[in-house]
Amino acid sequence: MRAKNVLNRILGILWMPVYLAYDLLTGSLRVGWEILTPGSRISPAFVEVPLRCRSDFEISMLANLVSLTPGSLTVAARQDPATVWVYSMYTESHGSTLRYVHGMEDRLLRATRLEGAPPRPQDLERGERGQRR
Amino acid sequence: MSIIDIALAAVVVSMIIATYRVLRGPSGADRGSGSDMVFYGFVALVAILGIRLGTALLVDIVVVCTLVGFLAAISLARLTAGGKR
Amino acid sequence: MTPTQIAGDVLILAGALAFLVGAIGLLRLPDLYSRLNGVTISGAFGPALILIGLLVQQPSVGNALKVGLALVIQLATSAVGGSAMARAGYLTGAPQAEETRFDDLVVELDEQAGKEHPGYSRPDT
Amino acid sequence: MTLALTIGVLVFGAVFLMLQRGLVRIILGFVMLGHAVNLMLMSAGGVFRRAQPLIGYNPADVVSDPLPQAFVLTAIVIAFSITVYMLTLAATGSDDDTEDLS
Amino acid sequence: MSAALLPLMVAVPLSAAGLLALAGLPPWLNRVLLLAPSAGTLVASTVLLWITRDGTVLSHNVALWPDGIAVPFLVDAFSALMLWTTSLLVLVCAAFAIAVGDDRTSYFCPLVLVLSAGVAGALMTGDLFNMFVFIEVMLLPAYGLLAMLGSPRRLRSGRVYVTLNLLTSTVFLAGVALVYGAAGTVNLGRLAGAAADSSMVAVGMGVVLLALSVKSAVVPVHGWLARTYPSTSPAVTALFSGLHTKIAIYAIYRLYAVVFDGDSTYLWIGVVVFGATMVVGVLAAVGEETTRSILVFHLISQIGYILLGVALFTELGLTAGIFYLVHHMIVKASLFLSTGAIEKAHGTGALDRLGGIAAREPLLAIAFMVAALSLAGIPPFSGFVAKLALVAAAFQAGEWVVAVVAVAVSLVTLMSMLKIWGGVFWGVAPEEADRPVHGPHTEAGSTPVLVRPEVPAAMLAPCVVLAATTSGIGLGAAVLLDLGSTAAANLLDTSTYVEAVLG
Amino acid sequence: MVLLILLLVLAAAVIGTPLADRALGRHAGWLFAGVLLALAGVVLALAPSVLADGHTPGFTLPWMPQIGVGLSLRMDGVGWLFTLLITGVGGLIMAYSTRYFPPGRRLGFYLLMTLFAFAMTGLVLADDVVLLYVFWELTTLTSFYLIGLSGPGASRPAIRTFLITALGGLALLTAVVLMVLRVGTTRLSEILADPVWSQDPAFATTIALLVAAAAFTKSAQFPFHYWLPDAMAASTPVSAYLHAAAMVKAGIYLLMRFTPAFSDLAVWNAALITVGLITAVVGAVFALQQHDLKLLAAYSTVSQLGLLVAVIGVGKEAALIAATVHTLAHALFKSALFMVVGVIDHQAETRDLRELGGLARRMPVSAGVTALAALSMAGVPPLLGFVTKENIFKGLLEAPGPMWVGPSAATAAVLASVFTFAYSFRFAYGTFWGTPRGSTDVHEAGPGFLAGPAVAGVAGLVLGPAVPVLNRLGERGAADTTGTYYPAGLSLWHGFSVDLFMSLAAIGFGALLIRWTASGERMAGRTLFPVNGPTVFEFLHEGLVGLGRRVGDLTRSDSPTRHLVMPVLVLTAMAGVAAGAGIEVPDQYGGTTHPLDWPLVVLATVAVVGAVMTGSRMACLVMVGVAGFTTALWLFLLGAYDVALTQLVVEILTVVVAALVLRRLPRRFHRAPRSRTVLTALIAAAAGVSAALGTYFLTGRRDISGPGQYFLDHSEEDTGGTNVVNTILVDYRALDTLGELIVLGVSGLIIIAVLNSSGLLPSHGSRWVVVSRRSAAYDADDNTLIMRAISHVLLPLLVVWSVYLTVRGHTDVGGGFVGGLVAGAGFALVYLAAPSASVARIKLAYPKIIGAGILVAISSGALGYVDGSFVKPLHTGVSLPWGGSFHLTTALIFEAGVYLAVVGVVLTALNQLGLEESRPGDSTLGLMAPTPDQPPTNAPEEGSGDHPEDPLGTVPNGGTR
Ligand code: NA
Ligand code: NA
Repeated sequence: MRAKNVLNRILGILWMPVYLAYDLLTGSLRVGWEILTPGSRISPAFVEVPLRCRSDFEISMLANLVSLTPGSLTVAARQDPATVWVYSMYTESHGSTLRYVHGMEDRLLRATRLEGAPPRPQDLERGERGQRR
Repeated sequence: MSIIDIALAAVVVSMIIATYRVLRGPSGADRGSGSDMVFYGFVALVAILGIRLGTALLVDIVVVCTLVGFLAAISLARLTAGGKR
Repeated sequence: MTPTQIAGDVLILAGALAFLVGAIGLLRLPDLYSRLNGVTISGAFGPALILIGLLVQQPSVGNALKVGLALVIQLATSAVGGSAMARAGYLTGAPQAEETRFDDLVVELDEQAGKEHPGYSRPDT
Repeated sequence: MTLALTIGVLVFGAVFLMLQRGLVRIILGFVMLGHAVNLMLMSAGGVFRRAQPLIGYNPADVVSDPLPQAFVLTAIVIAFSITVYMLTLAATGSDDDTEDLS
Repeated sequence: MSAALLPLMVAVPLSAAGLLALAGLPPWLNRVLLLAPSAGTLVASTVLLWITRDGTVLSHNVALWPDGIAVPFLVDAFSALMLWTTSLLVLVCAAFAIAVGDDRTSYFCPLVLVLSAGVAGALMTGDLFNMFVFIEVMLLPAYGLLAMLGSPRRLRSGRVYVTLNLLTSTVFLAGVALVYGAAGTVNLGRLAGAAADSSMVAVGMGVVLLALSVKSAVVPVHGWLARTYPSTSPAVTALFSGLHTKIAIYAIYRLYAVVFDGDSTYLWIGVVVFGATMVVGVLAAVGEETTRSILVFHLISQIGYILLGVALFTELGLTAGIFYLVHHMIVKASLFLSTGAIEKAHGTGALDRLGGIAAREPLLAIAFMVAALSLAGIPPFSGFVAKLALVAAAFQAGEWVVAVVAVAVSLVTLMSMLKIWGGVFWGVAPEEADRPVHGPHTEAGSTPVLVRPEVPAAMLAPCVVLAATTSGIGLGAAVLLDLGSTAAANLLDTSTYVEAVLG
Repeated sequence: MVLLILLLVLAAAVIGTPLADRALGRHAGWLFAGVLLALAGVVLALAPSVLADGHTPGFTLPWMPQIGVGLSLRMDGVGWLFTLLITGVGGLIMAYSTRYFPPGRRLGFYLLMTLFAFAMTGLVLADDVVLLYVFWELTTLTSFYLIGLSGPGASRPAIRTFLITALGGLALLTAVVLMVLRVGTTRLSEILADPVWSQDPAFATTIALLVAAAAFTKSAQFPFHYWLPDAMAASTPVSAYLHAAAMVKAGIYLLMRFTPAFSDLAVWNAALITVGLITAVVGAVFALQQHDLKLLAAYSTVSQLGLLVAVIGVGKEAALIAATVHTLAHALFKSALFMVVGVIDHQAETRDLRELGGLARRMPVSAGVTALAALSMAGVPPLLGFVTKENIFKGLLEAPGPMWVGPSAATAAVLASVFTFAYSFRFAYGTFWGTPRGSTDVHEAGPGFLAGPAVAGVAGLVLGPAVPVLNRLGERGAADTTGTYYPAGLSLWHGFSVDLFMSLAAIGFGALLIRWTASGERMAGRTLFPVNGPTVFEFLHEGLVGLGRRVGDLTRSDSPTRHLVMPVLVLTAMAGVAAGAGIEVPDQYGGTTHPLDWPLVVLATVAVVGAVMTGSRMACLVMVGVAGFTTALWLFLLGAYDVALTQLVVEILTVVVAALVLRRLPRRFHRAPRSRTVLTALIAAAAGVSAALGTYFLTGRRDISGPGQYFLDHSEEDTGGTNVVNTILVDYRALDTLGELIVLGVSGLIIIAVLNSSGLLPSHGSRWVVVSRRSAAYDADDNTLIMRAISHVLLPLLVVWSVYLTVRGHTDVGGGFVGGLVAGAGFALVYLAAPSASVARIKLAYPKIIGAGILVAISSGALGYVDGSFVKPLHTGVSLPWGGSFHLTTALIFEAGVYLAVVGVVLTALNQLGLEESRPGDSTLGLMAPTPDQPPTNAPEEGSGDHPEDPLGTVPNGGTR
C-alpha cells in the first residue's frame, strides 16, 4: 500500500510536466486560433470552483496551473473553504468548467499527496447560468 | 537574415503591440497586462540574443530576469488597484 | 547546420511566433480577462519554446539546470502575475466582454447589491 | 551610429519629461537621462569591440573596454539612489505637482 | 605626514557616520563623533598647509596601483587651503547646529559627516570620475539636510535642489564620458593640457565646466540656489554656502588650469558670464526682504567675483580669486549663522518684523557687521583685500569693464548689507517682536508669556569665531596671500601637480 | 617713529575705551581730551622740524608684501596741519562731550570717536595709497555709526551718508588700483613724484576725476552735498568733530595731497573750481534759508568747503596757501559754532531760530563765543577768517585758463561770502540779540561745557592779528602741494588791493542782504529746488530695490522645470556653437553599427514616444521601464554583462518603488497647454539632436584606451580576478565603489530622515481608484495566498542566488551590488506578497544594516594599510582540504559591505514608502531612530531643562538660557 502510494505519487510528479505541456499546447492553439481567425467564438464566465486542496501550496499550485493554461485564468482564491474563481474563455456550462478544473486538481493532488486525489464532490454543480441548484 | 533574426523581429513587433496596449488602456489592468507582455518580451529577447551571440552567459541572466520581472508585474497590479493588497 | 541546430532554430522561431500571437491577442481579444489569456501564451508557451530551443542548441548539464530553473520560474511567475493583474482589474471594474455569461465572484457575497459593482456585467438571460 | 541615435532619442524623451508638470514625470525623465548618459559612457569606451571582458572567454582583440563599464555600474547605482530619494519627495508634500501656486 | 594617510580624511568621517547609523549612541557621543573628525581634518590640513606652502604637492596612488591606473589623491597649497577652510566651517556650523538643536533630527550627524567626507574627497582626488563620485557623496546628504530642516517650503525647495543637482551631475558625467571618449583617460595628470591641444577634449571638458558652473550658480543658471538655500535651517545654509558651490568653484579652477592649461581662447566667456553673475546677484539681493534671501543672492553675486579670478588667469587674478574664495566661505557662513541665530531666536528673518537688535545684542551685531562689511569689501577686513586684489587683477589684465563692474557692485552689496542692518539691527522692532511666545508644548488655555527673545551664547560663539577669522585674515592678509599665490603658481604652472599625479 | 607712536597712542585709546567708560562714564571724555590735547602738543612740538626745516618724519612696516602694500607713514606740512586739527579740535570736543551728554555710560560714543580720531590721523599720515584708502573707509564707517548712534530716526540718514561717501570711496579705490598698477608701487610719495602724470594726460585725467569724485562726496560738494545736512541727525559733538573739523576735511586733504599730480591738468582745475564755487554759493544760500541753527551750520560748512575746493582747484602757490590757512580757520570757527549750537540746544531746549532770541543777557559767554566765531566766518576783521578768506579771493583770481576765469571765480566767491555774511549775522543776532522769543528760563552753561567753543572761538580772534605765525604753515602747505616755495606774507593788513575790496564788497553787500531780507527771515523756510537730496536719494534707492525685485522675480519659482530649462538651453546652445565652429575629429574606429542594434533603436523610440505621449502615470512608468530594459539590452550587446544585470535589477526595483509612490498620486498627469507642450518638444528635440551628434562625433573614434588595455592585461595577475569589470570595481577603483556605496546608504538614511520630518502623503487608493468591496476577489488575506506561496519558494532561491552572485563576482558575472540588489528583490517580493501592510513590514533594522555595510566596507579598506594604502586588497590562497585552492581577497569583505548596504537601502525604501501613510516623526523606526533618547517628535522631554513655554523649542538639553 505504502510503496504503491509512493510510486503513485512519483508518477504523479513525473506526469505533471507532461500534462502541463499538453495543456499549454492545446490551450495555446485554441486561444491562438481564436486570435488569428476573424469573429469571436468565446463564451467567457467567472466560475466559482470549490476545491479539495488543503494547503496554501496546493491551492496556489492549482491556481497557477489554471492560469498557465491559455483559456483559463484564476481571478481570486479563498483558503477556507478552499475555493478558486476561474475565468474561463470557453464556458459550455458551469459544470464543464468545474469538471475541467477538478481534473487538473486530481492530477495535482496525485503529485502532492501520498493518498492520492480524493473523490470529487458531486453536489457543487450549478445551472447553465451559474445559479445554485 | 537567419531564422533567429526573424524570431527576434517577431518578438520586437510583439513588444510594440504590447506597448500599444500599455498606452491605450483603457483600464489600469490593461496597461498592466500590456506591460507584463513587454517584460516577457525582454526575457525572450535576452534568450534569443544569447543564441544569436553564441554565449551561454546569458542563460544566467535570463534566470535573474524572470525572477525580478515578476516583481514589476505584481507592483503594477498593486498599483492598478490603488495600493490595495 | 546540424539537425539539433535546425531543431533549435525552429523551436525558437515557433516560440517567437507564439509570442506574436499572444501579442495580437492583446489587440484583438475583447476584454481584459481574455487578453490576459493571450498574455499567457506569450508569458508561458512562447518563452518555454524559446528556452527549450536554447537548450537544444547549447546542450550541457549546467545549461539544462539553468534553463530548467528559468523555465520553472518563468511559468510560475507569469501565472501569478496574470492572476494578480486579473484580480486588480476585477477590483477596479475593468469592463467585461459582451459575451460574458455569468460572474460567480459577485454572486458570492451579495446577490442583490451586485449591480453596484462597476465590473458587474452578468447577463440576465 | 545606432548607439548615438538611441542616446539622442532617450535624451529627447528625458528632456521632454523633465520639463513637464509634476515631480513624477521629472523623475522619470531623469531616469531616462541616466540611461542616455550611461550609454554615452559606453560609447566613449568604443562600440567596435563588443565582447565581454571576462578573461579567458574571448579573443583579446574583440574584448570591450572594461573601464567605462565600471563607470557605468557606479553611475547606475548612484542614479538609483537618487531616484529612490526623489520618489520619496514626490510622495511628501501635498501632491507631486511642481508648478507655482499663483 | 605620509601621503598614504590622505584617504583617511575621507575614511574617518565616513566610519564615524557608519558607526552613528549602526549604533544608537547617546547624544553627547553623537556630538563628539560629529565634531572630532572635523577637528582632526582641521589639524591635518593645518599640517598640510605647512607642508605645501612652498609649492610642494603631496600625492598618493590610492591602493598603490600604477600611475594612470590608480585613483590619485593629491594635496597642494590650493587643496590644503580648501581643506582647512571647509573643515573649519564644518566644525563651526556643526557647533551652531548643536546649539540650535538641529543635531537632534534624524541622522543629522552622520549626514554632515558624509558631507564633509565627500568634500575632502572631491578636493583631493586627481581623477575626473572619482571627482564625480565624491561630489555625489557630498550631495546626497545635502539632499536630505535641505529637505528635513527648515521652513515648510523646504520640501518644494528640496525638489528644486535635487533635480537641479541631479541634472548637473548627469551633465558632468556626460562630460566625463566625452573626455574619456576623446582622450581615453580620466586621470587629471594624463589629461594635462589635453583640452588646449584637442578640441574634442575641450568640448567634453566644456560640458564638465558647464555642469560645475550650474552647481556654482552662475548666471543665468543661478535661480535654483536662490530658491533653495533660504528654506532650510540656517546652519545647513551656512554649511552649503561654504561647501557646495565652493567645491564646484574649486573644481573649475583646478580643471581649467590643468586640462585647459589656462587656454586663453575661452577666458572671455568667463569674464562676461561672471561679470553678469556679480550684477544680477547683487541686484536681486537688494530687492529681497528677508535676511537669508538677501544673503543668498549675495552668495551668487560673490561667486561671480570668485570665478573672475580664473577667468583672468593671471597670477594676480588666481591669487585674488583664491583669496576671495577662502574669505568668502568664512564670511558668508558667519553671516548666515548670525542672521540664523536671530531667525532662530525671533522666529523670523523678515526685515519688517525685526528691529533694534543692535542695542540689545551688541556682540551679535558686531559679529554681523564685521562680516557684512567684509563682504562689501570695506577695510580692514578680509573682503577688502580680496576685492582690492581682484580689481587690481582685472585692471592689470586689461579687463576694465569688469573691473569697474566689480567696484560698482560692491557699493550695491554694501547697500543691501545696510538694508539688513537698518531693518534688523537698527530701528525699532514692531509690536509683535515681543509677541506672546507659545512654547511648543503649551497646554491649551495656559497664558502665553511675553518674552523678548535673546540669542543664547552657544549660538553666538560660532558667529563670533568666524567674524574674528575674517578680521584676522584682513589684518594678517600676508599669510593668506602667500598661500594664495603659492596656490596660484601651482595652477599657472601645473607641471608639479601633473608630475605628482603621474609619480 | 613718532608717527607710529602717535597712531599707537590713539589705538590704545580706542582699546582702552571700555575700561575708561566703565570707570568714568561720560567723564571718560576728559581722559580722551587729555590724550588728544597731549598729542596735539606733540604735533605742535614737531612744528619747527616739519614746518620750518621741511623734515618729513616717516615710518614703514610691511603688511601685504605680495601686493606691495605696507604700513607706511609720513608727515609733511599738510599732514602736520590736519593732524593738529584732528588732535586739537578733537581734544576740545572730547572735553565738551563730558557736559553735553547726560550722566551715564557712553561706550559706543567714545569708542567710535577715538576710533575716528585714529582713522583720521592714519588717513592724513598714510604714505601708502592702499593704507590711505583703508583709513579713508574707516572714517566713513565710524561716521556711519556715530550718526546712527543717535537713535532710530538717524538710521536712514546714516545709511544715506554711508552710501554716498562709500560711492566716493570706490572711486578712490579704483584710482588707487590704477595708480599702483601703473606706477608699480603703493608708496604715495613715490606715486606723486612719478613722471607719469605729465607723460600720460589721459591716465592723469582719469585718476584726477576719480580722486576728485572721492573728495567731492566726502567734502559734501554739489550735488552730493545733501548728506551733510542730512547727517545733522547726529549728536552735536559728532557734528562738531566730523562735520566741521575733521571728516569733511578728508576730502580737502585728499585734493591737496594730489595737487602735485594734477595741478596742471585743465580738467582738474575746471572741475574743482566749478564744483567748488557752485557748492559755495548754493550752500550759502541754503544756509540762509534755514531756521534750524544746526542745519544752518551744516549748509555753511558745505559752502565753506566749496570755497576750499575751488581754491585748491586753482593749483597755484598762493591759492594753496589760502587753502591751508582757511582750513585751519574754518575748523576753528565752525567747531566753535557747532559746539555752541549744542549749548544753546541744551540750555534753551531748542535750536530753532523762530523760537530763539535775546539770549545774550542770560548767556553772555555763549553770546561772546558765538559772535567771535560768526564774525570769523563772515570774514570780518580782525579775525582769522577775514585774513584767510581774503587770501582765498586772491588765490581764485589766479585761476588758470582764459582771462575772465580768475575774476569770475573770485566774484562767485564774493557772492558766496555775501550770503555767508548774512547767515553768520542771522546765526549770532537771531539767537542772542533780536527779539526775545521762547522760554525765558534759560541759564548760561557751565565752564566745562563752554571751554571747548571758547578756546576755538578765541583762537580765531588771537590768530587774526597774529596771523604771520601761520606763514610757515602756509608756505609749507604750498611747498608740499606745488613743489615750490612761495612766501605767504600773511597779515591782517597789507594795503589796498583787489582782494581787500572784495572783502569789503562781501561785507557791504552782506549787510544790505540782511537788510533786504530782514535778517534773512524773509528767505528762511523757502526752498531753492523743487526736490531735496534725501528725496532724490530715496527715489533712486527705491528704484534700485524695485529693479532688484524684478531681477529676483525672474527666478522666483519653486517649479523645478523653470530651473531645469535654463541649463538645458545653455547646454544646447553650447552644442550648437561647437557644431557651428566645427571640430576636427578623427575617423571612426572600426564599425560602430551592428545589425542587431536596430531593434533596440526601435524599442527605445517606441518607449520614448510612448512616455512622451501618454497621460497615464502608470503607462509612463512602464514606458520608462521599457527604455531601461532597452538600455540593458544595449549593454548586453556591448559586452557589459555585469552592468546589464545591474541595470535590469535596478530598473525593476525602480518600478517597484515608483509603484509604491504612484498609488498616492492621481492616476493621470497634470495637463499642460498645447503651446507649452510644443515648446517643450522643441527644446527636447534640440537637446536630443545635440546629444546624438555629440556622441556620434566625439566618441568611438579611437581604439581601446590605455587603462582599459592595462586592466585586460593585468587584472588576473594583479588581483586574481578574471571578471575584469569587477576587479576594477573592488580592486583598482575601490574608492569609486566605496563612494557609490556611501551614496546608496545615505539615500536610505535621508529617506528616513525626510519622512520623519515631513511624513508621506496618504495612500490615495480610495481617492483615485474605486475598489469594489463586493466580491470574493476583495479579501487580501485569501487572495494573496498564491503570491505568498510563490514568494516562499522564490525568496530562498533569490537569497541563495544573490550570495552566489556576490561570491563569484570576482571571476564571473556578478558582484556585491548585483547580489545585494537580487536579495533586495527577494525582500521586495516578500513585501509585495504580504496580505497587509503591517505584516508586510520587514522587521530588520535596516538603517543598522546600512551602517554595518558602510563600516564593513571601510574596515576592509582600512585593512589595506597593512600593505601600505587605503583600499589596497590583500590576497591569500586558502588550500582546500579536497585539493586545489581558493583565492581569498579582502575585496570579498568589501563586497560583503556593499551587499549589506544595498539590502539595507532596498528594505528602507520598501518599508518607508510602503506605509499606508505617515506623520512627521512617525516613530515607525522605533529602535532604529538615530538618537533614541531624544524623541524626534515635539513631545516634551522628561527631565530636561525645557519649559513648556519655551520659545526656543529647538534648544537642546542643557541649552543655556
Ligand atoms: Na491562462
Ligand atoms: Na525692521
